[in-house]
Amino acid sequence: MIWELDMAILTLVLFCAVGAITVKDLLGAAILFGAYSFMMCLLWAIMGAVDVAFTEASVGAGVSTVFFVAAVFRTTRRTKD
Amino acid sequence: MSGIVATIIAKYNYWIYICLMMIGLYAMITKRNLIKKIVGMNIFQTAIILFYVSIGAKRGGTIPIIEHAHGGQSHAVEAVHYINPLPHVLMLTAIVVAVATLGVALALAIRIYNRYRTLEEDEILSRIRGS
Amino acid sequence: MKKLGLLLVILSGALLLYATVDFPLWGDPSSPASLHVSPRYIEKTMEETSVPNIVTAVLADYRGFDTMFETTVIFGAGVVCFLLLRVLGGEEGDHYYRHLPTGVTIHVKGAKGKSLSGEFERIDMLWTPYDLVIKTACRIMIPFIQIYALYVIAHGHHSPGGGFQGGVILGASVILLAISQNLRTALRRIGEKTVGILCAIGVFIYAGTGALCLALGRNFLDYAALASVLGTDPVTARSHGILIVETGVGIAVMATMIWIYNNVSSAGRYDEGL
Amino acid sequence: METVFSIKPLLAVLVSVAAVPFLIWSRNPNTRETWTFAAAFVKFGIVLSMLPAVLSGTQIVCKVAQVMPGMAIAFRVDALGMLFALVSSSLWIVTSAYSIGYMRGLNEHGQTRYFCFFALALSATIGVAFAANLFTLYLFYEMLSFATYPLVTHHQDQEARSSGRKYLLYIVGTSIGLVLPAMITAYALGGTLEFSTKGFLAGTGSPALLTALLFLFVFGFAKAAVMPLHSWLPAAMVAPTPVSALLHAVAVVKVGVFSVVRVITGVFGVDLLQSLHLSPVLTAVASVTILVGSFVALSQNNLKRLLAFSTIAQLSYIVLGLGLLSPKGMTGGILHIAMHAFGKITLFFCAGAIFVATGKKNISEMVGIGRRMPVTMSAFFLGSLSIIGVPPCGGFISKWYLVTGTLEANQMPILFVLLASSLLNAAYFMPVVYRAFFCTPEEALFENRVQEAPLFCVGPPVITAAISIILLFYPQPFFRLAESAVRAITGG
Amino acid sequence: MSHHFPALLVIAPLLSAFFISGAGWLNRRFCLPLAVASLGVAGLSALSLFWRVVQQGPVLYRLGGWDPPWGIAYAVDFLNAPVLVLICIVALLNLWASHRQVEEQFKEKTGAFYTLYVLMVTGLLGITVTGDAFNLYVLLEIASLSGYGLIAMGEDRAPLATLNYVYMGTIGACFYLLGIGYLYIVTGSLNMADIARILPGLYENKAVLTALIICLVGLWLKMAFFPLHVWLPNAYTFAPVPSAALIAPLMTKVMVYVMIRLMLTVFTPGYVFSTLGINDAVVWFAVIAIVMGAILALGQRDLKKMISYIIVAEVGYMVGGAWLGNRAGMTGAILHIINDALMTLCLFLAVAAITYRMKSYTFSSLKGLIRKMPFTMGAFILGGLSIIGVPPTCGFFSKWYLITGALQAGHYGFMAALLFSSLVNVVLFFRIIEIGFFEPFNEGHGHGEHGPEPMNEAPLSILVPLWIVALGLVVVGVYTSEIITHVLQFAIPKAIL
Repeated sequence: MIWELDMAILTLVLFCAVGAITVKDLLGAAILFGAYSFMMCLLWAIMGAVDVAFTEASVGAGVSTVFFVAAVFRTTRRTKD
Repeated sequence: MSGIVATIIAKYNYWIYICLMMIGLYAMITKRNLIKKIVGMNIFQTAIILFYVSIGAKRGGTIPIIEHAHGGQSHAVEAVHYINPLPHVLMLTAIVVAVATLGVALALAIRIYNRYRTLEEDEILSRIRGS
Repeated sequence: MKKLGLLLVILSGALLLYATVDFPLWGDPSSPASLHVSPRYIEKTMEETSVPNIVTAVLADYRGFDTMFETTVIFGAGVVCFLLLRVLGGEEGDHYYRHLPTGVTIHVKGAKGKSLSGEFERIDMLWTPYDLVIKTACRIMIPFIQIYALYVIAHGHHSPGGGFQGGVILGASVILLAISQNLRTALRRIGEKTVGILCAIGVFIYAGTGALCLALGRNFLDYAALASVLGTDPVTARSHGILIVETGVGIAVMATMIWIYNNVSSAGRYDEGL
Repeated sequence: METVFSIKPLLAVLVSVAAVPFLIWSRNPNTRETWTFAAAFVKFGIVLSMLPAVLSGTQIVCKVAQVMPGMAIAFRVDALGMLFALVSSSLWIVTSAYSIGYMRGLNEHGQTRYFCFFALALSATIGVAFAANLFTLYLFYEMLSFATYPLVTHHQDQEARSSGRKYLLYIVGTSIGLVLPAMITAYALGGTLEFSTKGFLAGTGSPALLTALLFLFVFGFAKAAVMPLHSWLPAAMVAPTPVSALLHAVAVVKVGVFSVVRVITGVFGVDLLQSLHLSPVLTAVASVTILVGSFVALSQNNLKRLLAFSTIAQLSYIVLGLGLLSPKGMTGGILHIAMHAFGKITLFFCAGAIFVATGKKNISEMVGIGRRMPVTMSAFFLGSLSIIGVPPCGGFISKWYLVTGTLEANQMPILFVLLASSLLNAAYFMPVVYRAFFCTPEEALFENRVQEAPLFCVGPPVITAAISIILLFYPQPFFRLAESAVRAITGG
Repeated sequence: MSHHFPALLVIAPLLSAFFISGAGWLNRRFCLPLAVASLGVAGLSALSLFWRVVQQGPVLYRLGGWDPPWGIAYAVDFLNAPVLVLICIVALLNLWASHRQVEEQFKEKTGAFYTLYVLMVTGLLGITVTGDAFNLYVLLEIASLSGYGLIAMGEDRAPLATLNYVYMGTIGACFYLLGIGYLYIVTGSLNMADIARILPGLYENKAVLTALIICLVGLWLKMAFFPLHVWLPNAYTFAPVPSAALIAPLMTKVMVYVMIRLMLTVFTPGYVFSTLGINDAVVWFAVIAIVMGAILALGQRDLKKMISYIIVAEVGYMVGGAWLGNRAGMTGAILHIINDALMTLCLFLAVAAITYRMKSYTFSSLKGLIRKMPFTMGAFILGGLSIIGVPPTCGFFSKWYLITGALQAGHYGFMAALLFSSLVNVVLFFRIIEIGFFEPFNEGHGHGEHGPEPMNEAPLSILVPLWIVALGLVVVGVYTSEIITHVLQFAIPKAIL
C-alpha cells in the first residue's frame, strides 16, 4: 500500500462523484459514473482488496455503465439539474 | 507536523467515504431527475463499500490469497501477513446488491418515462395533477 | 428542499464524522476487526477447505449462505426487470425489413411480425447502418473474452475472481455482441426463454448443492457431505463443492446480466436495442 | 358464601346469539318471530332457573377463557346481576311481542336485521349483568354499543345518520377515552379486575388518583347519561319505538347505570368511598342531573324526547341511591333499576302505540286522545304514576327507600331534591294525561275513526303496567335480591 | 430431518422460486401448486419449530456446519418463532385469496409474479430467523427487491411510487449496512450473539452509539416511522391488491421485529435503556407518528390510502411500546407485531374482495355495500373493530399492554396518543360503515319492505380466507394469555422489568 497514491486517487474519486451528479447531461453523468467506479476499483486494488476490485471493474465500471447508457438511450439525455 | 500527517493518513479514508456518502445522499434528496437520483444512490452504496474495504486494510499485509506451492505442503500461515478477507466477502455481496438495485431502478425509470415522457419529478407530478 | 437536504446531509455527515474519533487507525493490524473473527479464516482456510484464495473460501463456504442469497438477489432483479418491462405479444403494427444484398427496405403495415427468408433482416424504424470495423473486431474479441471468463470462474480458487466476476464477464461478452451488432442477433444466439431458465438453473445449482448436503445428512451447505458422492476426503470435497457452486453463480449471473440488459436496452420490446 | 360452578350464565348469554343464524335463514316473518320468541323464553327460563339458588345466597360462576394473565372472560351470578338480568330478560319477551306489532303495523324495512341486532344487544346486556370482572363487563358493554348502532339508525335516513354519529361519539368515545385508561390504571394498581364485595382498590393509590378514577368511570360509562354526557339519549330517540323502549329505557341506559353500580360496589367498595368522602360529590352530580333533566323535560313537546329527559333524571336516582352509601339508600337505588324499568317501558310502549295508531309524536297534538285510545292512555297514566313514585305503583317502593336512605345518611338537601323531582315529574306527566282525557269534544284533535293500535301494540303496555302495580304489593323477588345485594356490599 | 427445520424453512420457498420461474416459461399451471406446496412446507417447519421452542427452548442451526462467529447461524427463539409462524400463515392465506386475481391480472407473467412472491416470503422468513447481522442485510435486500417488483405492477402511478420506495428503501438498507459496519469495526464480529457478548466493554465508544443511531434510522426508513414514512402510502395504495395484502401486513412488522431484535439481542437492553438516555425522545417521536398517522388517515378519500396511514400510526404504537423500556411496553410491542399483521391482512383482503367486485376502492364506490357484500363488510368491520381496539379482538390486548407500559413508565403523552388514535379509528371505520349502510338514501322514510337488493358477494376463494383471518383476530385475542405466558414472556430478557 502506498499511501500517497491512495490519497491522490481518493481525491480524484471525489471529483468524479461531484462531476457525476452535477453535469447537466445524463449520458455524461453515466460516463462520469463509470470513471468514478473505475477510480474506486483502483483504490481497492491498492488496498489489497483484489476480488472486490475485480468485481467493481467488471460490474461497476462495466455492466452498470452499460445499463446506465442503455437506460439513457431508452429515455432521454435531458436533465434540469 | 508528522503527527498531523499521520492522523490524516490514518483517517483520510474514512473522511472521504463520508464525503462521498454525503454527496450521494445529497443527490438523492435534492435532485429532481430520476436517473440523477439513481446515480446518487450508486455513489452512496459505493461509498459504503469503500468504508468496509477500508476496515479490512492491514498495514504490512498482502492480498488474501495464500502463497503455496502445488502439491507441496504449505507452511504455517500467520494472520498478520494477510489482509482481513471478511470485509471483502461482504462487499462482493454488497456490489451485487447494488447492481441488482440499479437494474430495478432503471427499469422503473424507463416505465415512468414511457408513461409521462419525462424524467423530471416535478414535471411528472404536474402531469399527474393535470390529467 | 435544497436547504433542508443540505442540512440533513450535513447533520448525518457530522454524526458519522463524530464516530470516526473512536475508530481504530486505518490499516492498523491490531484493530478488533483484524483480531476477532478473521484470523481463523486466514490461518485455517488451507487445512479446512484447501482453497488458497481466502476470499473465495469465505465467500462460498464459511459464509456460503450469504452468497447463495446474493445470487438470489441478482436472480430476483432479473425477474423484476422482466416483470416490469417486458411487453409480451404486442407485435402489432408496422414492420420494417431490409434486403441484405441490396439494402432495400420494405415496410409491412399492420401485420404480425413474420420471419422472412434469410436474405431479409428485421429492422426498426430508426435504423442506422453498423460499422463493419466494430462488428468484425467484436466478433474476434468475443470468444477470447468468453474463454477468459471461463478461466476466471475455474481459477477462482487460486487467483482473484470466481463465479461472480466470471459470470459478469461472460454476460458482458453477450452484451457486447448485442451492442456491436444488434439485440436480435444476440437473441438468436441465446433466446429469452433460455436466459430465463438458465438464471433459475444457476441459482438452483447453488441451492441444490446445499440441499444435497442436507439430504446426505449434514447441515445445509456443508460440502463435506459431498465426500461420499465425489469419492474424496471431506476437505477436498469442500474445495470441489466451492467449484460447483461457483459454476452455478457464474451461470446465474451471466444469464441475469443478459436478461436485465435485454429488457433495459429495448424497454422490454426486444427490438434492435442500442 | 357458597359458590357453584355452572355453565348456565354462559348459556343465558349465548342463547340469543345462537338465535341469530336462525333469524337470518328463516324465510318468512312468522318463522323469524317464532325464533325470536323461542330465544326470549329460553333466555328468561335459564335466568329464572338460577333465581332460587341466588336467592338462597349461592353464587354461580362460570369461567370461559383466560385471556390475559390475571384477566378472564368469566361470569358470576350474584343478587345484583340477577336482578338486572331478570328485568331485562323478562322485558325482552314483552318487547318482542310489541316489536312484532309495531314493525308490522308500520311495515318497516330491514326487519331481519332489526331482530338480529336486537338479539345481539340482549346477549350483551345479560353479559354485562353476569360479568364477574371489569374486563368482561367492558367487553359486553362495547358489544352492546356496536350492536345497538344499527338499531338506532334503523331508518337509514339523514336524521338517523347524524343521531347515530352522536350516539357513537358519546358512547364509544367515552368508553375508549375514559373507561379504558381508568380500567388499565385500576388493573395496574390492584393487579386484578375481579369484582369483590370490598373492592380491590383500597389502599392502592393516592386519594386524588382514586377520586379521578371514580369520575373517569362514572362519566366514562356514558350510557348512564350522567350530565354533561347525556345528550346522546334524546338524539337516539330517532330509533323505532320498541328499540327506544327496551334499549333506552331498559337495556342500554341501565347497563350504564349497572356498570356504575358495579364499579362503586365491586371495584372501589363502600368503605373506600366513605374514607375518601366521595359520597357528597357523587350525590351532588346525580342531583344536578336529576333536577336539570326534569326541568328540561318540562319544556319538551315531542313525547319521546320528554321520556328521554325523564329517563336521564330517573337514572341518576340510582346513582344517587348508591352515592348515599347507606344501606337503605342503596336498596332503593337497586330496586329503582327494576321499578323504573317497568314504569318507563310502559310509557314508551304507549308512545309507540299512539304513533302506530295516529302517526303523532308531539304532545300538543294528543289532546283528547284518551277518549279514542282509553286502554293505552290508562296504561300511560299508571306508568307515569310509577315514575312519579306514588301508589299504587312499584315506583313508590324504590322512592320510599331512597327517601329513608337520605334520612339515614342524614342528607337533608338530597331529600329536597327527591321531593322537588317528584313534583317536577308530576308536572310534566300529568298535563299529558289530563289533556288526553279531560277536554271538551271541540278541543279534541282526533276524528272518530282513530282506534286503538293493534293487539300486539296495546297488550304489552297493559301487561307492564299491570306488573308495575303488582310490584307494589308483591316486590318479593326484586326486593329480596336487592336486599341480599346490599347485604353483600356492606358486609352486614 | 427434524433438526434441519430452520434451514428447510427458508430453503423450501427458495428452491421453489426457481421451479416456479422455470414453470412460468414451460407450463404456467404448475406455478400456483408449487408456491402453495413450498409455503406449506415452510409453514409446517415454522409450526414445528415453534412447538420445539416452546417445549425445549431456543434452537441454533449452523449453516455449512461452521460454528457461529465464523459461519452463519440461524437462531430460533421465543421472539422470532411466533413471527415465523405468522409470516407463513399470512403468506399462505393471501396466496389462497388472491390467486384468482393474480392469474387474471398478470396472464403470461404469472410465473414471474409467483416467483417474486415466494422470494419475498423467503426474504422475510430469513430476516426473522437469522442470527447474523450481515446475513440479515442480504435477506432484507431480497425481500425489498421482490417487494419493489410486486408493488410496481399496480396502477398507473405505481412505478413512480415504487421508485420513491426504492430510493428510500435503499437508503434505509444502506444505513443498516453502515451501522453493522460500525459495529464490525469495533467488535470484529457479525454474529448477533457474539456482538452482544463483546459490546459491554464498549458502551462508551462513540462508534457504538453511532451504529445504533444509524441502524435505527435505517430501519425506521424501512418500517415507515413517521417523518420517514413518505414512501409508504403511495406505494401501498397503487400496488396491486395481491401484493399489497402480502407486503402491508408483513414488511413493516418484520422491520419492527428487526428493531426489537437489535435492541434486545445485539445492543442489549442494558445499553439501549440504561446507558443511553434516548428512550423518552424516541417515544415522543412515536407519539408524533401516532397522532400524525391518525390525522392524515382522516383526510383520505380511499380505502387503501386510509389503511396505509393507519399502518403509519400502528408503527408508532410498536416503536413507542418497544422504547418505553419496561416489560409491559415490550410485550405490547411484540404482541402488536402479530396482531397488527393479522388486522392489516384482514383489512386488505376485504379491500381485495371489494376491488374484485367493484373495480374500485374509493369511498364513493362503497355506497350500499353492506347490502351488496354483507360478508365482506362484516369481516372488514371486524378488522376495523380490532384496529379500534374493542375486546375480545386481539387489537384490544396489545393496546392494553401498550397503555399499561405507558402508565408504568409514566409516559402519559404516549397513553394519550394511543387513546386519541383509537378514537380517530372509530371515526375512520364508522365513516365507512355509514357510507356502506346509509347511502344511497332511501326515499321517504325507508318504510315499506324492499324487494331483496341484488347481493353481489366476492367469490368464496376470497371470502373463506378473509373470514379465517377475521375469526383469527378473535381467537388470537382470546388466547392472548397463552401466547404471553408460554412464549412472549421468555422472549424479553429478565433485565427488563
